[in-house]
Formats: sequence, structure tokens, C-alpha cells
Amino acid sequence: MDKIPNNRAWWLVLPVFLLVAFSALIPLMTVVNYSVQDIFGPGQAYFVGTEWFKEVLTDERLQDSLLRQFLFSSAVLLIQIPLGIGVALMMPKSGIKGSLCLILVAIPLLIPWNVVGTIWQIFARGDIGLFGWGINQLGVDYNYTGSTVDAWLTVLLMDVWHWTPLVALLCYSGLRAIPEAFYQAAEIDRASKWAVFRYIQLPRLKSVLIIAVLLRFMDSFMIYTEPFVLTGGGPGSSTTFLSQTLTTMAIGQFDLGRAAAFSLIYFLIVLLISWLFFTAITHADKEQ
Amino acid sequence: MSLTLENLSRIVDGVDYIRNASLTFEAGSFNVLLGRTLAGKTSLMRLMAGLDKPTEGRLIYNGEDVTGQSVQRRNISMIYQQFINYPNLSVYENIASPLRLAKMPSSEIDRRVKETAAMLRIEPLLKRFPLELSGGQQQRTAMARALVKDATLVLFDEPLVNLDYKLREELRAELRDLFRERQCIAVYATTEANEALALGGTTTLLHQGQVVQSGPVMDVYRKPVNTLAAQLFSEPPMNLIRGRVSDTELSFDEDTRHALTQELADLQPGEYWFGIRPSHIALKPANDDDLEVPVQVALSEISGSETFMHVESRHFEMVTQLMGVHQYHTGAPISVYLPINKLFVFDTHEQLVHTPSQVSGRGV
Amino acid sequence: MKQARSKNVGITVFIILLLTPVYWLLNMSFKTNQEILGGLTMWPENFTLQNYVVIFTDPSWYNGYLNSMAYVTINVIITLLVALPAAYAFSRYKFLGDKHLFFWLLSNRMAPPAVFLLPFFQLYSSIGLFDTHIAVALAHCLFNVPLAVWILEGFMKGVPREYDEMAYIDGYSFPKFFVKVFLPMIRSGIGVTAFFAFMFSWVELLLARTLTSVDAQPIGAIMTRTIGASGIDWGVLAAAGVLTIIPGLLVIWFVRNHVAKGFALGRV
Amino acid sequence: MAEIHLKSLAHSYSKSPSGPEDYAIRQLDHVWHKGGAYALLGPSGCGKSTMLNIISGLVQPSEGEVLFDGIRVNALSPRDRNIAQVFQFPVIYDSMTVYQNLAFPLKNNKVPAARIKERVQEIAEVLEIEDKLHKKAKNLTADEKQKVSMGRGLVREDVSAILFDEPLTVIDPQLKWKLRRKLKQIHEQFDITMVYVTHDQLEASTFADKIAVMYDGQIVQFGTPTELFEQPNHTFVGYFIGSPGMNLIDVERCEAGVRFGSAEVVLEPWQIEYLNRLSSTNVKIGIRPEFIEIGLEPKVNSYEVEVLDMEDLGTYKIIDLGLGDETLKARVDEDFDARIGSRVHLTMPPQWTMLYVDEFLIQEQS
Repeated sequence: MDKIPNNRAWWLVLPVFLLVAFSALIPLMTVVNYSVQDIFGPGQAYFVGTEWFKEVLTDERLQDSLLRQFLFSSAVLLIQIPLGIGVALMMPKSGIKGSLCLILVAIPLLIPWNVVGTIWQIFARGDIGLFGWGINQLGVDYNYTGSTVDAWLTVLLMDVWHWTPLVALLCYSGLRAIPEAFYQAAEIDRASKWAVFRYIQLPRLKSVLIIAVLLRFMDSFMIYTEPFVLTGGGPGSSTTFLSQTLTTMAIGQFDLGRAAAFSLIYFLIVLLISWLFFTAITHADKEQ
Repeated sequence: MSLTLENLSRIVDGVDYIRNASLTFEAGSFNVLLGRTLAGKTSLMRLMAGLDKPTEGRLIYNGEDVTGQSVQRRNISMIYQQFINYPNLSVYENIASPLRLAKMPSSEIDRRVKETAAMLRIEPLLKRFPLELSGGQQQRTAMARALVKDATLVLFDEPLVNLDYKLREELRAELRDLFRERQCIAVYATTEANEALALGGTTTLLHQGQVVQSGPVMDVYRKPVNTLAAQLFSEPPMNLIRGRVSDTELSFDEDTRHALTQELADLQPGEYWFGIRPSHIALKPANDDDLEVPVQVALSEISGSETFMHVESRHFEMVTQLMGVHQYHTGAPISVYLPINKLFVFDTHEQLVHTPSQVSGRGV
Repeated sequence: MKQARSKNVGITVFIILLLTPVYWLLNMSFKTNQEILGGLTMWPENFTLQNYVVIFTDPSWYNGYLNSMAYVTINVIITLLVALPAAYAFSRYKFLGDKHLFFWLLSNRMAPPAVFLLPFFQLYSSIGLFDTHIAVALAHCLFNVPLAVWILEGFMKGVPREYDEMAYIDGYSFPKFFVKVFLPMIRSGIGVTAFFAFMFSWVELLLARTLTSVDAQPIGAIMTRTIGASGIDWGVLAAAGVLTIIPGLLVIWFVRNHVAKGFALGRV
Repeated sequence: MAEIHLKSLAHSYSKSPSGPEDYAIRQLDHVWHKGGAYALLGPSGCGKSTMLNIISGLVQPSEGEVLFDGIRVNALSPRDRNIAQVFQFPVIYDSMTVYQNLAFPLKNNKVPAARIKERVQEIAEVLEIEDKLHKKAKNLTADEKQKVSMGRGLVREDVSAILFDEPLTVIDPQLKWKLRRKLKQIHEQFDITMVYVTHDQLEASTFADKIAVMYDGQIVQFGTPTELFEQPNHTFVGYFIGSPGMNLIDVERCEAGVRFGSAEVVLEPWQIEYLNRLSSTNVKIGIRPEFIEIGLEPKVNSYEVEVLDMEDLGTYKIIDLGLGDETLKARVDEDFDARIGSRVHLTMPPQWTMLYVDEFLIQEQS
């Protein structure tokens, strides 16, 4: 459908523009403003240029937390995307069973993020949590508040529990959007189950998978509340991710200039990587 | 009452949708726009409706310039190829909607809706919702909504294309009857020559955004101004054969020649295009002076009552439309006969130079 | 048929695993603290509603829920009000800077909320909105409005433009057409958008906690209070957690048939 | 290749059909012979697509049997029935090239690579898409996609039958006849059983040797295009085939045969005899507009009629003739001319005047 050129349409988008500009542009300008100043108190600020940026980029604590962040996001994508596709393939196509599955699978998505943390905080404890207790019963020494590896695995497991449903639901609806005729044609062409998946389902899931990858990357890269409640970032700083580092810096230490510079770099990284993902996937498509 | 298009053009991003169209539509007339896909039929109708603004030219209604008038203020109706109805309103409310917007008293609305529904034979469906209906019923609802409000201009954009052909035939016949008594301007777009013939009225041929020819349907059919008009307005398309005229005879090639008749005597010697309608070609000579052309059969398609036979000679191909069943094997050599008095002649610029004299056949 | 059965088994196992942590929370919410700390039991042996009674009788608890509901509702309303016309503009018209504007809107969905914490705090404090529902609702618009525009635009593109034209031809003015004809046609889209706006506002805590202190404090922030002098009150904490899941369940129940469609547009 | 036999077949989409109106297909027996080119013709909703899907196995019939060469295949899935089907809208594997699309069914059948190459090339040539073989299928136009869809059906050599479900819906009118011709050519070349579903009589009759006309879940006639035209077995066939359809007139019995209004139609003795054996009052006569003769002078058994309307269709004219309360349509030459309101004389040649009782044709027993 051709869109009609009409500049008066701006009147329709004006409220959105103003609202988002108010919520995004003004704060962003504040951040930029802070990032180039050193602030000691009201009225006491000095222009420091790119000092904060240099400091942030060379700060080892931040580099560590960035590395941890990348590890975490990659692990999230590697586990959740295939698992989500698998779950979607198993979900019943229609009827009451379909709706029921949909709702049950969606439950983790509807839980406030701090409650997600709370649930796992309880669930994984060795004394009162089924999961922690169960693992200990198996003879494995498991303690997520003491061991770095255990803490990591628990945070990862929690994220898989929390967000795989999103990938599954996206894929499920992508699958449902494939017209029946394609399956019929494949049946008639005597395609194997694998061929149906490889040549019909997977190519047609591409657009939802792009969304799934982008969303899961972005949101896992910004994760804050759940690990904060579960582990408080510990033990040590082993599960302290970027958002928590930033929050601590800004609110805990009130280190405004540094936090602002860090914020900008953080935002740019998210934008850049999202853009890379997006163009890489869509470009590979045009190439062919 | 009349609607006049004055040098109307619509050009968007360098693409001509409509180029320099000038036409007049009279009240009470039924006008068919005939052209292939993307010929500009829809574009022209959208300009007439005021849904698009022309880049150049004016739209005059009853002597008043209405080019810039908004759609809401024009009293028009439009029926689309897709079945467009308000999905969340019942058939009754669908038909009533233009009247409700015009703030008509509800007793009058009720009377009109029922009357129009009866006319289109959808009275029993008034309580149903559009998506519960068959395609034909949905389109009838759309037509009822278009007809209920006494619009001055009713536009049909290939309304029957998505229906079974038998249903098409029925609705087409009903449409013709519905508009006989009305004082509005009806404009109907179609890609099919046979539909234009069946609907009658005035026909306008469109091609690549331009008006090729316009006039009463039979004038356009019988006197196509050029080869393009002839091709557009016959189905299967008119056969065109390159040939020449000398002082004494006309010839397609060395083997196919015929002495000039009285009728063709005015033609200057030279190269011409000769046109012959598929239905005029016969397997047996009807007159003594029919031109015999030896050909080979390429394919015969039998429709039950008719046979479409595709034949080829060394230099040209032809399609013939024959009554009855004629079965030949591919490659069979036969002769077909072209009545000289039914030949159209076009010059090398493809403009019409000779029309076959109207044979007023046996009649009362 | 064998394959269908293995699929059913697979999905059942997945759902059971998915629901176990939730079950555990539910289980705990019906236990006394003695039972919770006294040893692991698969279901409450001394079934009690006491934990829920605590929440429903203590205003400082139930006000948390009311606060959360209040800002979520305000957020959903604002989001829909501004996103509907904008999505219509994007789905129907070409206008100066449309593509850039669209991308800029979406880029806000990518902004880490942590980045905006401090500026938001200062912004809303300076205009006197700190610790109000409207502040949180406006802050959540940052990510909900772009999302809503995106989802709605997808639904609106699915409605052929001929419907708009038909309505104009019948004599509808734009506002009347939009409200009476167009909105009913994208009902399910509006439902789905409202659902997602609700969900993302309901589950967010970082901004909500930062922008409030007492009067508009969300339930999530109040839950941290269960850590008292005598340790954590696990039973009440679990009950509070269970209660936060219920509104989401209710909402998804209403839009269950449309949610799949919203996802299918690839827009979440 | 196989003979396909449908034995007391019936199908309903509802689980507990309460009456005949719940059936998409009502109790029918039919045989599609080996190697024939057939069309299944009918209006939308007559059950023709359902029947096609029952043959291919995409739909399980609720009653009756499907036999391939005498073997019951009801329980077999489409893949085991070894059948090819082309759908109304193009179905292509868009991540593959055209070549891979065409090779796909062969690969699944474990055809040797060399043979696949040969065969794909052959089909691509017939369909005139050999220059597109290495393009991504999703970048094709709608027509080309549909050609690829068809190609996947045609490429297999061992199929029991190829089924087409309105395959030319998305094709531009100019191209339609070309593709129809291609299909016919392919049929002659490879000699495969083909069943072609359509609502367009021209499409059906130009493609098929024999046409099954479906109406209301039943096959009302199975015959050559000429038979359907000249001897419609059922009033629906008379109405549906031909444009305009057959003139059908409700009549009463009388001495000489039947009559309507003041007009008597003289029937053949065997027709009268047949009629006398039946008690039904639902009697009609039918005559095609093409077979009505019109003259200026009265003749034996001619009727004087009034010219009510005349429609000029360029190559011919349709005139409406008033005879009593009835209106008959007749097709005449383009040269024919008559004033509206004038009177002419109409003859119904006995060999073209059909007699229908309870909507079915009364035929002479040989």
C-alpha cells in the first residue's frame, strides 16, 4: 500500500513527539551536561571536557563488569533462542489446550522483576528452597551466596526461566502465521520433518527471531532488578552487571560526572550492537 | 448536470498515473472505463472522487470548479474490488450509515434501507454481519450502501472481479437495470472487453494513463481510432496483419492476395495494417469474394459452444472464434476465409483509415 | 501420532518445570514461618491464610498494590491516547522525517533505564512531581509509548486504506471516522497493546522505586521491608509475591486470543 | 499413475451432521480413469476443493472409500498416496532458489542427482523459466511463483495423479491461456492423470477432455464439453454452462406434450410416454439461446414473440423475447437487427429442446 505524502500528519504524531522528547531528550541532555563537568555540590561545577570518558574507559572495575555483561548476554542468547524455538514447536496449535499453554507459558513474564528475584532467592536456597535443597540432596555442594560459579549459574537459570517464554511465544505465533498450505505442499512433496523445519518453519520464523534476538540482547544487557534481589551482585562482584555498577555509582556514591559518562557509553554500546545485529541479519538477506 | 474533467493529470515521483485526461460525463449516463491492469482506471476514478488531488487540470461539476473540494462534501459513492463494508456493523447499519451521517429521520432511513435491500435482494440478510456473508452478498451490501444515498456520482472499481463468473453475469445484468432509471453519473472500471460490451453506455479506453478513445460503446467498438483501441476492445484481441495495397490489389504476402473491392478503392498504394476480428474469420467462404488464407492449426480450444482456433501461416498468426465444435490436430493444414468487407485498415502509424461498412443484416 | 505424543510430553514437562518455582512461592505463602524454617515440606502442613491477612489489613502493604495499579493504569491510558493517532499517521502517511522519527522512538526502547535514573529523579523533583503516580506513569511512557506505536502501526497497516476512504465517502469526518469506524476495527490490536503496556509497567521496579518515596511507593519497593529485626518474614513475602502475579493473569486471560496475533506481527 | 475410484463418498466438516445441508459432499460414486485430463467445475462452495483434498489425502472423508487402482487408500497420508497437488495461491519455499524448489520433491524421493538435474531442466523449459533457475524463489513475480508451484507438481514422474486447485487465479488474463495451453501440452507429453478444479467454464472446457460439474456436494454431470453444452443432464448444468445459460421454463403437461401460458410445446412420443410414467409436477423444458431459431415469417410449430430487449455484444447479440409471461433469451448474429417491441417468430428445434423432470434430463433409452 502506497502511503500518501501529507505533512499535516505531524499533528497526529506531535503528542508522542512531545511526550517522548520530555521523557528522553531532557534527561539525556542532563546526562550529557553532567558527563563533561565535575560536580561537588549545588553551583559548584567545573568543566572537565572528556576527562570522565577517559577515566571510565580505563576503569578496570567497569571493564570487568562489561566483560561479565557480554558473557552473560551471549549465554542468554545461546540458550534461550534454541530452547524457545523448541518449546514453540511443541506447543499445541489451537483449541483450549493451545490457549492454556499460551497462558501458562506466559506466567513468568507477568511477574514483577523483583518478585522474580525473590522467587529464586527462596527457591534456590539450600534450607527452604526446593531447588537448592534438591541439588544438595543429590550430593552436590551448592550455595549461590557463597560460590561464584553457583551464583552465576543461578542467575543464568533464573533468566532462562524468566525469558525463554518470551522467545517461545514469539516463535509460537510466528509458526501459527504460516499458512496451512505450506505444510500441505510439504506433505505432498514428501518432505521429511527436518526438511519442513529447515525449509518452511525456520525461514518463516526469521522476522520474529530477529525481534527475539534483539529484545533478548537488549534486555539482558540492561538486566538489573533480578540479580540485585537474588545475589545483590555477589559474591564479591561476580554477578554485578552494568546497570548495577551504574546505579551504585550514581546513587550510592553520587559520582555524577563519571556515572553520566558511563551512561552515555553504555547507551551507545546497546544502540551500536542492536544496530549491528539488525543490519547483519537484514543485509545477509538482501545479499542472496 | 454533468461532470467535466479538464486536462487532468496526476504525476507522482515522475510517474504518470494520469496524463492530460479530458472527458465529460452526463447525468443519467453509464460510463465504462476499459483498460488493462495499471492502465490508470483506478487513478482516474480516485481523482474524480476527490480521494487524490490532480497535479494539473480541473474538475468541473455543473459549471462549478470542485477540484479542491473534500471527499466528505461531494455526494459520491464508490464500490471497490475488495468487498469493503464496516465489519462491526450489521448489514442494515452498513446500508444506513451514509443516511445516518446525513442526519435523515430514522423512519425515512428505515424505508430507504429496506427499499434498497429489496432491490439488491439482500432483505433476509439485514441482521447479519458482513463477514458472515458470501462474497456475492458482501458485494451486494456494498452496492446497496452506494445506492441508498442518491449520490450524484457512483464509481465502480472492478466490482465483480473477485466473484465466480456466473455470479458476475447475474450482477452485471442487475446493475444495468438498476441504473436505467437513475439520474446519477455511473462510472465502471473493467479489464474485460466483453463486460464493457454487456454493460453498454459510453466506453472510454485507457492505456498507460492516457485516454485512447471515448464515445458510445458501439461507436468505439465499430470504429477504433487506432490499432491499440482495436486490440483493447476485442476479446480475443483483433488479428492484425501487415500487408500492402497496390493499384489493383491488396496482399498479405506472395500467396495471399485479393483484388481491390469498390470499398477499398480509395486506399492509396502503400503499406498498411489489416485488422480482422476473430469472430469474422470462417472455415467456409460466406461470400464469393472472401479471401482464402492457407494456414496450419496451432491449437484448438473448445468451450462447448465455441471453438477458439489458433492458426499460423508463414508470416503471421491469427485467432479465430468459431461457433460449434471444430477439432483439428496440431499442424493440420486448412484454409480460413476472411471476408474482405469486414477488414479494418490502419496506416503505418497505426491510425484507422478504413472501417468496414456496417452491414445492416437481415432484420425487421 | 507417536510424534504428537512425544510433543505433548515435552511441553508438559516444560510447563511443570516452569511452574515449579511459582508453586513453591504459593506453597510458602500458606505456611507459617515456623514451618518454612523448620524443614522442607512439599505442601503446607499447617495451612494458614495469616500471611494474606497481614497484607490485606495493613494499609502500608495494600497501598503498595493500589499505588502500582494507579500508575500502571495511568500509564496505559496515556500510552494509548498518544500512540493511537501517531500509529495511524505512521501507517497511512508519508511526512517530513517520518522514518527518522520512527527510529528515534524505537531507540528509546533500547535505552537502559539505569541511564535515566538520576536525570529523571532530578527532572521530576524540579517540577514537583516526585513521589506521585503520574511521575512513574510518565517515566514508563519512555519505553511503553514507542512500543505501543510500533504494535499499533502493525495492526493498522493490516486494515486496507479503502476502509478509510469508504468512510470519508459516506460522509464521516476524520475524528468521527477514527473513533467510530477505525478503532473498533483494530480492537484486538488495542487490547494487545494495552496488555503489553500494562505488563511492562507492572514488572518494572527500578524507575518506579527511584521516583517515589512514601505516597506512591510501588509494591515491589514495599516488599523489601519484610526484612525486619527478626530476619525475613518469608511467609508474608511469599504472599505478597503471589498477589503480584494475579493482575497479570487476569489481563492475559482477557486478551489470550489476540496475544498470539500481536506477537505474530513481530512486535513486542 | 492410477485410476482413482471414489466409492459412496460423503464428507461433512461438522462432527455430527444433522441433515444433508451439513454435508460438503453428499454420497457420490465416481471414477477418474488413468491418464485422463479432467476438470471439476462448479460455483464456489459446491464442494469441489473438498473433493480434491479428499483425493490427495489432505482431508479424511467422513464416509466412503477412496481407491487407487482398486486399493483402499483412506488411511494413507498424502506422502504415501504419491500424489502431486498445485494450490490456488503459489506455495514456494522462499529460502531456496527456483532450481532447489523444483528439485525438492525429487530429492525427498531419493532420485539420483543426475536425473534430478535432467528433469528439472526439462520442466523448467516447458514452463519457460529456465533463465530463472538460479534466482531466489521469493524474488519472483506472482505468475512466476505460480509456475514454480506448478513445476514442483509436474516434476515427479511416478505420481498417481496431479491435482490442480484453481491454479490460474493469480495469473494475469493475458497469460492464462498460454499456461492452460502449456498444461494441456504437458498432459499430452507425459500422459498423467490430471484433475483441474475451477469455477470458470472456459478454463475447464479448454483444459479437460471430460468435465465433472459439481453442484451442492454432488457431481451432476460428467461429460465432454460438447456433451455438457448440448445435452445438459441437469438444469444446473444448463444454467451454469454457457453464457447466458439455458432458458428453463416451468411447464404443465398437456395432450401434445407440455405447455406454458398459451404456448404448447410438442414433444416426441417417447418423451410423452416417459412423462406419463412419472407423477412429479416439477417439469421444465430447456433450450439454449444458441439453438433458438428466429424468423420473420411463421413456420410449423413457431411462436409469435415480442422483442423486449437487445444486447449487442459485438460479435453477437442477445435478444430477450417475450412469450406469454416468459422471457426467453436467444443468441443471434451481430448483423441481426430488430426494433424493440416488434414481433418475430421463434422456433425451438425438437432435437435441442430438453425435458427435465425433478431437474434431471429425460433421455431416450436406446
